[in-house]
Amino acid sequence: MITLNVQYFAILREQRGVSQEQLSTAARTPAALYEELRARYPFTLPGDRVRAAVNETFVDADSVLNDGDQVVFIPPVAGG
Amino acid sequence: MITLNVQYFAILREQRGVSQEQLSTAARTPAALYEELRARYPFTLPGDRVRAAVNETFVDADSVLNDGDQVVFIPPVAGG
Amino acid sequence: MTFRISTTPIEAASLQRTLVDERAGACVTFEGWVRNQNEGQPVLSLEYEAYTPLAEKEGERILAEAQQRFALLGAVCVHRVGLLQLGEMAVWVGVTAEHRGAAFEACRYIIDEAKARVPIWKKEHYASGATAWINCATRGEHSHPAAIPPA
Amino acid sequence: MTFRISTTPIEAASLQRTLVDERAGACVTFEGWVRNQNEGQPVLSLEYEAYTPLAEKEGERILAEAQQRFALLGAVCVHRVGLLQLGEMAVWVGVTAEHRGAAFEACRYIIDEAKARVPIWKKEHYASGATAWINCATRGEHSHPAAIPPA
Repeated sequence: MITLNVQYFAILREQRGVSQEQLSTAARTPAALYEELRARYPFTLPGDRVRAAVNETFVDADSVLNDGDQVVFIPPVAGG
Repeated sequence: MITLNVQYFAILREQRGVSQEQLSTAARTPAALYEELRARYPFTLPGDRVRAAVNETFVDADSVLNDGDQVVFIPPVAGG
Repeated sequence: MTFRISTTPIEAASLQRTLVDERAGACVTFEGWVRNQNEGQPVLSLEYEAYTPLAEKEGERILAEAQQRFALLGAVCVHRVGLLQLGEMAVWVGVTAEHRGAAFEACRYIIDEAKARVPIWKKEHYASGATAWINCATRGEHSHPAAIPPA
Repeated sequence: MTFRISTTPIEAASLQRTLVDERAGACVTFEGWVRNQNEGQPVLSLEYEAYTPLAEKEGERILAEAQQRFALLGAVCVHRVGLLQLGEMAVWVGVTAEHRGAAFEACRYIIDEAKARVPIWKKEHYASGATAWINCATRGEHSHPAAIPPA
């Protein structure tokens, strides 16, 4: 198990009910982690519509997560 | 002969030395008038690089001039 | 070249002054304003939220790309976050260049890319009381924009 | 929709305020600034001259064309005349629209057409003391821009 810091924004923050949390997980990729969270919380966005960022950098959904990483899932953006 | 009011701008004003004048001419079109003026004053622009306006409206170079018309020759423009 | 997220109203005039450059013949600006409807639904206000550190990083990357692609002299983009009322400025982009072609193209590039890539989200508050996170509708919800009925 | 020739400095902020419209989601502006060189020659100042009644008529025609071609809400263009120093604003164009595509395209259309059609002329004063009416060079003179040696 690794420990991660997860931050939530926008629709994910509202659906999760908190803006960040620390959690222990067996997931080793952002894709696996998102599916784990989706099984637990009422997230409506499927995994393929969410990008992942680790330690303030965009990463592939199947990149490797390390203990202590800060993970953010990015819903479809809508600036402007 | 007809009597016209001619206004000069920019390079034509400088080459003519006045910004407007009243003149009597046998010319019946802006094209003919410009050639007449070009023979008299040191205009460097050939007739095909000058547009004509009569009474504050663009006109064809061979439109008909009438007594009392206000004529302006428009050198190549360069706003902006 | 600055891309910034702002929690306070955008001061367009002072941003534009930072672009003053005697080599510049053209300055093109884009302002995004909160408008009173979206796809036919009356809008009362907007809420913008950003993942600020990554938004500013991705925004700076967009400005650097614009500088490589176009003959720019300067470029600034500021995006507002928080609750905005009708008519308020959500985003300001300003670009200077020797010639207008580069200024127009770069300004357009920056706002297009910013809208597509920068982690900023927009929630519309409708006159009906409903709200919706734009672009986040999913199958089974109301069609685009996703309408979440009032609580 | 206003096109105006101005003998005094252009007040961009107050012009832009006239474009405020709750239906507008986008405002694109173009400013033309006096820059310090043209085609390699150092420029000290510019002189603009207009045939004002026809310039304003032709300018209004351009704005009307833009309104027909693009989904605009508002458009304003003001062109300065007289002697302008480095950095001064020669022209301001502002366009509002619901969406940014129309605002960008219309703003570009207006400045492109204004430069091509509106009876306004520009004389550059160079650091060398020479001056030139832009676009008015003729065979036998210096190549573009036409350089008239100092008196």
